[in-house]
Order: sequence, then C-alpha cells, then structure tokens
Amino acid sequence: MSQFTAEQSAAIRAEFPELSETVNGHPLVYLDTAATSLRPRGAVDVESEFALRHTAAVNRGAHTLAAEATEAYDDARATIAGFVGSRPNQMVFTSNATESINLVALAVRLASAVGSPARFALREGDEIVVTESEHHANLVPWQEVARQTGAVIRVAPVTDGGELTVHAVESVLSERTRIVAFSSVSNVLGITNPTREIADRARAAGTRVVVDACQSAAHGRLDVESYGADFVAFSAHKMYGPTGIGALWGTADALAEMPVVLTGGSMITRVEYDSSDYLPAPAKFEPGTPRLTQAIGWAHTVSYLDTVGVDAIAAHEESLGAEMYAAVADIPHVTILGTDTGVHRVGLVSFAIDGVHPHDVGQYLDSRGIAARVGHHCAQPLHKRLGVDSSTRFSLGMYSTVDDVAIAVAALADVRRYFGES
Amino acid sequence: MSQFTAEQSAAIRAEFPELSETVNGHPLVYLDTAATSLRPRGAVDVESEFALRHTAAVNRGAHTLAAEATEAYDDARATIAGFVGSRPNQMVFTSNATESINLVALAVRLASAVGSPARFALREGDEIVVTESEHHANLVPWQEVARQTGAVIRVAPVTDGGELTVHAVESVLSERTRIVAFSSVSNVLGITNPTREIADRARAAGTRVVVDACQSAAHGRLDVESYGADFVAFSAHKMYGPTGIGALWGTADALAEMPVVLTGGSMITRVEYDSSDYLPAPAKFEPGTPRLTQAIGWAHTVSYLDTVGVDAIAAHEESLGAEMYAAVADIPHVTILGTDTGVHRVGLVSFAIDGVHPHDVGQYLDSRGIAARVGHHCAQPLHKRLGVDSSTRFSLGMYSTVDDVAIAVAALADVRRYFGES
Amino acid sequence: MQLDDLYQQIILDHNKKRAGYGLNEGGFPSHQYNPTCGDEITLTVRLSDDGETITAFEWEGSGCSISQASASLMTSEATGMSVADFERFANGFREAMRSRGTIVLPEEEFGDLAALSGVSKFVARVKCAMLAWVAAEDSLLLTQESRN
Amino acid sequence: MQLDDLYQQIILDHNKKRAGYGLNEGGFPSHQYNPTCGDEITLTVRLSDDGETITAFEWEGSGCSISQASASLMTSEATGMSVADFERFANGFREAMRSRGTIVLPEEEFGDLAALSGVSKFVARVKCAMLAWVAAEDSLLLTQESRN
Ligand SMILES: Cc1ncc(COP(=O)(O)O)c(C=O)c1O
Ligand SMILES: Cc1ncc(COP(=O)(O)O)c(C=O)c1O
Repeated sequence: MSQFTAEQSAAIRAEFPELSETVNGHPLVYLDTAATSLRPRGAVDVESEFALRHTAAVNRGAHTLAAEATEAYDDARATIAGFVGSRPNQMVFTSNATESINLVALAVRLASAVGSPARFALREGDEIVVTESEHHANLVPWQEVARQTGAVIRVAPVTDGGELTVHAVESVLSERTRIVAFSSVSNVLGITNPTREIADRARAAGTRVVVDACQSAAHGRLDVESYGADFVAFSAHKMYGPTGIGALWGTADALAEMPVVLTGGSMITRVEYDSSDYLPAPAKFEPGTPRLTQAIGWAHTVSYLDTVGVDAIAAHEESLGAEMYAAVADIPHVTILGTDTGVHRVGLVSFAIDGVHPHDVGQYLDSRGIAARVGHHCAQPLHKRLGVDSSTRFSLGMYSTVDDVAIAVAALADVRRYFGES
Repeated sequence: MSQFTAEQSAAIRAEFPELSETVNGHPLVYLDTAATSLRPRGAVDVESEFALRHTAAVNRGAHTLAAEATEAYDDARATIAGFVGSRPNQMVFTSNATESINLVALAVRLASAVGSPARFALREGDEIVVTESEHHANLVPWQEVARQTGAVIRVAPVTDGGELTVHAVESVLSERTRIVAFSSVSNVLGITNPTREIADRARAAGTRVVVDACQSAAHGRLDVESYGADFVAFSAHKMYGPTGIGALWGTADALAEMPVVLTGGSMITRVEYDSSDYLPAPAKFEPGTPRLTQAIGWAHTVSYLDTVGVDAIAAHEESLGAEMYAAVADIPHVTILGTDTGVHRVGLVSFAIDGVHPHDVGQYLDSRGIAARVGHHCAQPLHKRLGVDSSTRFSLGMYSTVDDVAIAVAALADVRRYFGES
Repeated sequence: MQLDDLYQQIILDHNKKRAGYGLNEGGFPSHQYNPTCGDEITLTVRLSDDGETITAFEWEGSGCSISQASASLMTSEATGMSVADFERFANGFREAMRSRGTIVLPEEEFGDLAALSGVSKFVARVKCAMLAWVAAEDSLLLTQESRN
Repeated sequence: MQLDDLYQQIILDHNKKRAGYGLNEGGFPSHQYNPTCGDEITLTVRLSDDGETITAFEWEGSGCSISQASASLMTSEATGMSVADFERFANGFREAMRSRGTIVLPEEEFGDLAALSGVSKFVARVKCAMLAWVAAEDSLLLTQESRN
C-alpha cells in the first residue's frame, strides 16, 4: 500500500485545473471529494467537444449524426459498465445515486399499490432494514415506502465506533424482512462495511438487498457483482464525472421483474391510446432523451481513472487517509467519528472540536484555503446517535497530497486558539 | 414577420460549430432541431469552464467554492425561470420533459395509493383526457396512472388536418375528468394548439391541466403562466441547452399540494429514523446532488437566446417554416401531416412520400448531408390515426436558412426517382 | 459511405417484387417489430413432413426497402434448405450484417443476398435487414417445439 | 474576505456569554431550524402587560458562534424596546445582513450588534445570523395573535 510519488501526484494534479485556484489568498486545499469530486480536464474537454460537434438525437434517427451519437452513447454505457464490473444492459442511467435508490423504492411503492409483482409489493407489517449510518438518500425513500404500505423500518445499530457488523444486521432481520438497504461505506464514518457478508445473510433470509455504493465508486475498485446485492446505486459526480448522471445496477432478474417507474418515449415497443408495451432493461427505465453528453463525459472520466489505475488510487488514498486519521486524532480536543481499529477505512475523517462549532471550524479552514465539509453531511440521525449535531469532514481524492493533509492539520491545530478556547 | 438577414444568420451560425461539420461529403443541413437542438459555443464553454474551475457541492458547504457554486446554481435557476416567465421557486429541475410529466403522474399514483392528498388522488372511473396528437411522454405515464387506479383514458380527437379544437377537448370532458394533459404544439404536426382556451375550459370543469410545452420552448416566447395550466413541462435540449436537464413548472398551490416523489438529501429539514420533514418547492422535488453544470449551461443558453431575441427567432422560423411547408407541399406524391389552413404553425413539417418508406427517404437525404427525422417521432397512435406508420420530418431552428430549405426540398424532389418510382 | 452500396438494384427490385409475400392460415407465425421506426413483419416458416426441410417462407409486413428486400431475398435463396443448413446460413448472414463492413457475403453461398452486404456499413440499418431473419428463426423454433 | 471581519471579538464573547440563555415555562416559544447545518434555536419573546414593550428574550439552542452571538446580542440590544421599534430594528438588521457587505450596521442604532456587519459578506452565514431574529418575529406574532 503506497502513495503516489511527487511526480505522479504532480501529473495527476495537472489534470485538475480547479486545484490551481486560490481561495482567500491561499492555494486551494480541496478536502471535500466525498461531497463532489473535481473534474479532470481531458474528460470535460471531450464532453464539451461532443456537445459542440456531435449533438444529435439518440435512438431516434437514421441520419449519420444521430447514428453516431447513438453509437457513442452505447459505447459510453459499455465503458462505464465495464469499469464497475457490470454488463451494459444491467446498468440503468439515472440523475444521481439518490434517484437510483428512489427508482427501486418507487417500484416497490407502485407494486404495493396494486399488489403485484409480488416480489416487489410490500404489505402492512413487512419490514425494511436500514442502518444507523445511512445517508438520507438511503433512508428517506424507505420511510416513504413504509408510510404508504404500513411496512416497518428496522434500524440496524452501529457500535459507538461507528462499525456496522453482520451481527447487527442479523439482529434486526426477521421473517417479515423484505428489503435490506445499506451503504458500502458511510460518508461520515469512512469505514468499509462487510457488504458482501451482510448481503449474503440478507439474501439468505429471502430479502432484496440495496447497496448505496456512492462512497466506494472511485476510492477502490467498485465491482458491483461482488456485493451479492440485488441493486447497487452510485453517482458520477463522486467519481470525478459530471453532475446530472448516476446509475442503478441490478441483477438481470431483479431488473426484469421490477415494474417500470418513469415512462414515455424510447422505452416502448408499441403504444396504443390505452396501453403500451415496454422494452427490456435498461431501456424500460430510461424514458425520454438521454443524458447524452453526461454519459460521454463520465465514460471518458473512467477511462482516465483506468489509465492512472484504480488500485493505485485506492492505495494512495488509503495510506494518506491513515496518516490523516492519525494526525487529526493527535490534535487535542478533537473527537473523531468512526474508529480506525479493526476496520478498513477509506481516506475520510469526520470529527468534532470541543468548544468550536463545525460551521466556525469550516469558516476558519476556508480562510486558510481549505475546503472541508461541515454540517450533518445528510446523515442527521447518525450524528444524533453519536451525540453531536454536526461535524467537520476531510475527505481525500486521487489528487490529494501529504501537503494538503499537513496544511489542513496545522490549521486545525489553530482553530481553538482563534475562537478563544485554549 | 420577417426572416433574419444573411448577416444575422451568419452571426448566429458562427455560434454553432456543428453546422460546419460535413456529412457524407456535404455540408451539414440540420433539420432535426425538434428532436434535439444544436449547442451554442458560448454556453458550452461557460459550462465546461465552470466544471473545471468551480465544481463544488451545492447547498451543502460553508467553504468559499461551495458558497459560490450554490449562488451560481440559484442564479441559473432564476435566469431560466425568468426566461419562461416563472418565479424561481415554481420551477423544479428534472432530467427532461418526460421526467417532468412523470413527476406529476407519479404524484398522482402515490396519492391514489393512499387516497390523499385528495386533489391528487384518483379513483376507479375517474377520467384522464389526453389527445390523439400526444407524444408518448404525455401519454404513457397517464396510461400507467389509469392502469393502477382504474381511471379511464379519454382521447380528444384531432381533425384529419391534425387540428386540436377546444370543442374536441370539451367533447370528452365529463364530471369525472380529473386531469387534462396535452401539448402546446405537437412535435409531428407543428400546429400551435389553443392552449389557453383548452386550459381554461378544463380548469373551469375542475380538472388539473398538464401542458407539454417541449416544442414551444425556444420557437416563440414561452410564458408558462399564460397557459393557465397547473403544470408545464419542457426540456433544455430542445432549446439549445444541455441534455440531462429539464423543468416542471407548477402553480404555487399545485406544487405545495403535490406530494413528494423522489426523496433524500437536500430536500429535508429534519430526518429521524422513522420520519422526515420536507422543505417547500422546488427543493422538495429535487433530492440529491443537483444538475449543477447543466443548470449553468442552460442559463447561459437562454441568455444567449435573449441576446438574439426570442421574438426575432420566432418570426424567422415561422416565416421560413411557411416557405418550407409550401415548397414541400408542391412536390408531387408528398402528403403532409397537419394542415396549414386556419392554424398557426411553427417551423416544422412531417410528410409521407408515396412509394418510398421514410427510413429510405431519411437515408437518401442523409447521403446528401441532410439530417431529418424519420419514424413515428414518439407518436405512434397519431401516425396510425393519420393512416401512416411513420413519416419524415423537417424541423427548423434559429440557425436554419433558406438555403437549408432549398437543399432539402431539392433532395426531396429526387427521392422517388432514386428508388425507382416515377 | 456510398448510398449505392446500400441500395443495390437487386434490393430495390426485391422491395417491389417481394417473394413469399402473403400469409396463409396455420403454422406458427412470428411477429417482429422495430420500435424505432414502426416497421413490422409477420412470417411463417413451413417445414416438410419430416421436419427436416424448409418448404416455404410466407410473410406480410410493412417497412423500409431493406427490411422488405431482406425478407424477399431470404425467401428466394433459402427456400428448400434443410433446417440445419438454414441455421448456419442465418448465422452467417447475421455475422456479416454486424461486421461493420468487414465481412462481404460471398455470392457463391448467399446468391443475390450478397447485395445486402453494404447494409453492414450502415449500423442503424442492420436491424432492418435482420427483421425477417429474426422472425424466421423464431417461427422455426415455435414449429419445432410444437413437434416435440 | 477577512475572517476577522466576521469574527469580531464581541461576537466571540457573546458566543460564550449568551445573554438571555435559558427558557422559562409559558409564553409562545418559536423553534427555528437550519437544515443545512442542524443549528437550532427556541426563543420566547416576553411582552409587558399592555403588549407594547418587549421585556425579555429567552432562548436555548445550539449552533455556530454567529447564530449564538446574534441571539445574545439581540437580547442585549433589543430588550426593552417597543414592539414597533423592534420590528423596524429587525427589518434594518435583515436588510444589512442581506446587503452583501454594502450596508454597515450603524453603531449609534445597533450598538454591539454592529459587530455582526461583516456577516453580510459571507453569504452562506447570513442564515446563521438571522436564526434568532426569525424566531423572535415568529414568537412575537404568536404572542400577539393570542391576545386578539
Ligand atoms: C412534444 C414533445 N413532448 C415530449 C418530448 C419528450 O422530451 P424529452 O425527450 O426531452 O423528455 C418531446 C421530445 O422528444 C416532444 O417533442
Ligand atoms: C453515502 C452516500 N449516499 C448517497 C449520496 C447521495 O448521492 P447523490 O447526491 O449523488 O444522489 C451520497 C452523497 O451525497 C453519499 O455520500
């Protein structure tokens, strides 16, 4: 497990123009990659060139430009699917991971309204398992399912150190459990969950498994099949790709059984005034004009990641992340959310500073050019569970360096003094 | 009503690099703007510059970049809303017009599942009015509503000339009508419907009105309030903007009453494990990381349209469209779908050529550099109603010229000879 | 790409002549549909009593010249083939169609069907050329299943 | 933008001292919440018997130094004001906060609250400064409604 050399880092950083920006007179130190990652120049250039030179209607035209755009779009899907270990037709494009999870939750609600298909329909008293560490995106949609159907939300606890054990999930599984939804990595804790083991246990209990893989997508090799889940959700903008596009992976069976949610053009075979027939996945979930340039941009982004090497990126971030964790932990009056003992972590650390509110911490860091995330990071219940309203988070990307960490840690050490605590 | 001068056209065309492409050895003649429009350089450049230099998490960060991105995003919404005559908080961003319509249809289905809110819930025997000329996007979602709820689809007829009269809609209105969904302009016929009059009649009958304004958005001044509808849907990519973004406009009341559909982060106030509270519109309909760069790109696109002048664009297209209609009508063995008598038309004409299938027509045109749309244009039932399986369509944009039309019409005159008809 | 590569005279002729056009009752018709353009074809394969030989293709449908000519040419060239030969034949045809211009159908084997070779360069039209073939394979399968 | 513009010493002091902190029973508390950061405040305005004068602000909550100091400073500066004066005062404060640095709160009128002037340059923090004020206006409204 080794970090990039200075030369390697310099080459990577040269691809990300935003890193040359100054913030409040300091060179930008971007430690907010878990919220949204910066964009590599090559992929953005390809996307805008495509928009300017190759725009045309996908799946709808006989003319050359349209045929070329359709091919480019299909190729982009194949490239992205290949990157995450999926077949092209098992990866549905969405707007973001939130919409991916919602597609499944809405399919459940629509199926429940009519009682079919049975494997998607929930009934009063059925149970949905989530965990204490979920992002709102993987919690609120299930609450709405429960509210409509009378199903019950069961919450698998995390330890005080933020660890989600297989046992914790098992402890809330019951005969009535129909869905188990959890994240591969919490965006607050940075701990890699035993995703495969949990999925196996849940599926053995006959439930559907939905994995929120947002924080795994570019910080290690995301292999959607390896989770053993029914559905996996992720977003392009958390893996150096464009905003406005994400994906839902599903097993062939799950996607075939899943009822359509959004309907319209390009997902149909035959339309009469009173009924229509639908194409198979992924088309059946992608009505209307597709996210053409976004798919192109995302595909070129993952090609770039492949060039650098996903395993190398993961090793770099993990090693640097461990140093960052240790350095932050060493600062007096800092409490870290999420243990580093006996767990595998990604390059991310959230913490509270005694006596200084995270909003003030963030503002102080910002004055020194450091972009950190403050707040509840869309995980209010987890914060409450861990006894805080909010926290400050440092998260690394492929372009992060030891200097970034050193600058941020040094600033952190000064925060309390600035706010008159000592 | 006058066309752009040669100089004006040249200046406009210089903004659209794709127009300099050659197709099969001929300069591109792009007559497929109704499917998707080409992109102006300025707006694409701003969008990619933003992606490369200003990417940051919207609505979630205290750091400078995040605050700036949030402000840019809010400004973009205000600009686009202003362009279509909406207030910012009455315009919900979606992926495309199809998703906009689906949001409403899904809200109806979710409300119907639990019987509340009452103004959105449908019951068996309730009626939904659509028209014979709808795009699949404004037809299939309503079929799904009907399938779930037991509501009935009533289809307002068009005349043989494709005209949708107020009377035709009235003829299918009943006491049980709950929703009237129709387009301001059909994407096959090019006829401007009496949208306001239909909406007024429908609302007087106590129904909700959903207008598909896709084909009105950039070919005239779209003033969403002027329709008198509850909801209006449109797409950026049909108004020279990016793919992957569209909008749903709604009255303040309708949006306030409408239940949430997609849920997750950024649309909540307080989240507990078992329930959550939501922000008001538009946030309540926009969970997750927003379409940041797409909103920026779209906003710059509408600013560009404003610079050229929407009324001037409309006048140009209308006048050129009338010439095109007449020229196409003059070619022997051509049957046009949609009359030009007694109606107001946009610059769009769909037609059938005796003895030559549209797919072959399109291929022939393509060999001469002309990009036209062939097929059913996502309106299968309308084609059937007019007695054809498919058609060929020429549609104009702000950059279209008399030369484009002349080249296309000349090619059209040769089609039958090439295929051995005479 | 040259348009004449796609529309060889044989194709234009078969688009008009349409060998095998007209469906009789019975058998196991397969209906195929191209959602992009609305083209459709219904086709029945007729087998000899021993089930070994294709005695006729019968079809009806509407669509572009490529889809119609392909059905007509298949009828002309493949009627009388053994089922096993036809399966190989169809696979060879499909492979050429998907080859993006790299495989030309040999005239010795494919006869007038060789005129469809150019289609493979027009990726958007491959579906048109395949429509009748997919229907034939499907009808064949249905017919064989009914015999077991 | 200078950090010290935002965090003047007065603010840091009030973040600790927190005048008015502690809620008593009764009255019409208003609860306000900032969904972005989770900050919250519950505040009760107390009026004189004739309903004309603000006799006290009582509040509890958690949040950043700006939100806490703003509540404390409002308590210090506005206690004893007439209701009508407070409404004008709150409007003036809001206008300055939204001014993006163009309006400085005059010390003659706003006293130590002038220290919050810098917040208006930090657009993302304006909500923090306003939290207590929104609560006060809301509590005032509830109180007045109860008297009608
Ligand atoms: C009239 C009409 N409605 C709806 C749509 C669907 O728009 P989109 O594909 O952007 O969702 C289109 C375009 O395809 C259209 O022309
Ligand atoms: C763990 C996790 N799940 C879901 C999301 C939601 O992703 P998006 O906003 O792209 O839909 C995020 C990011 O905000 C996340 O970190």
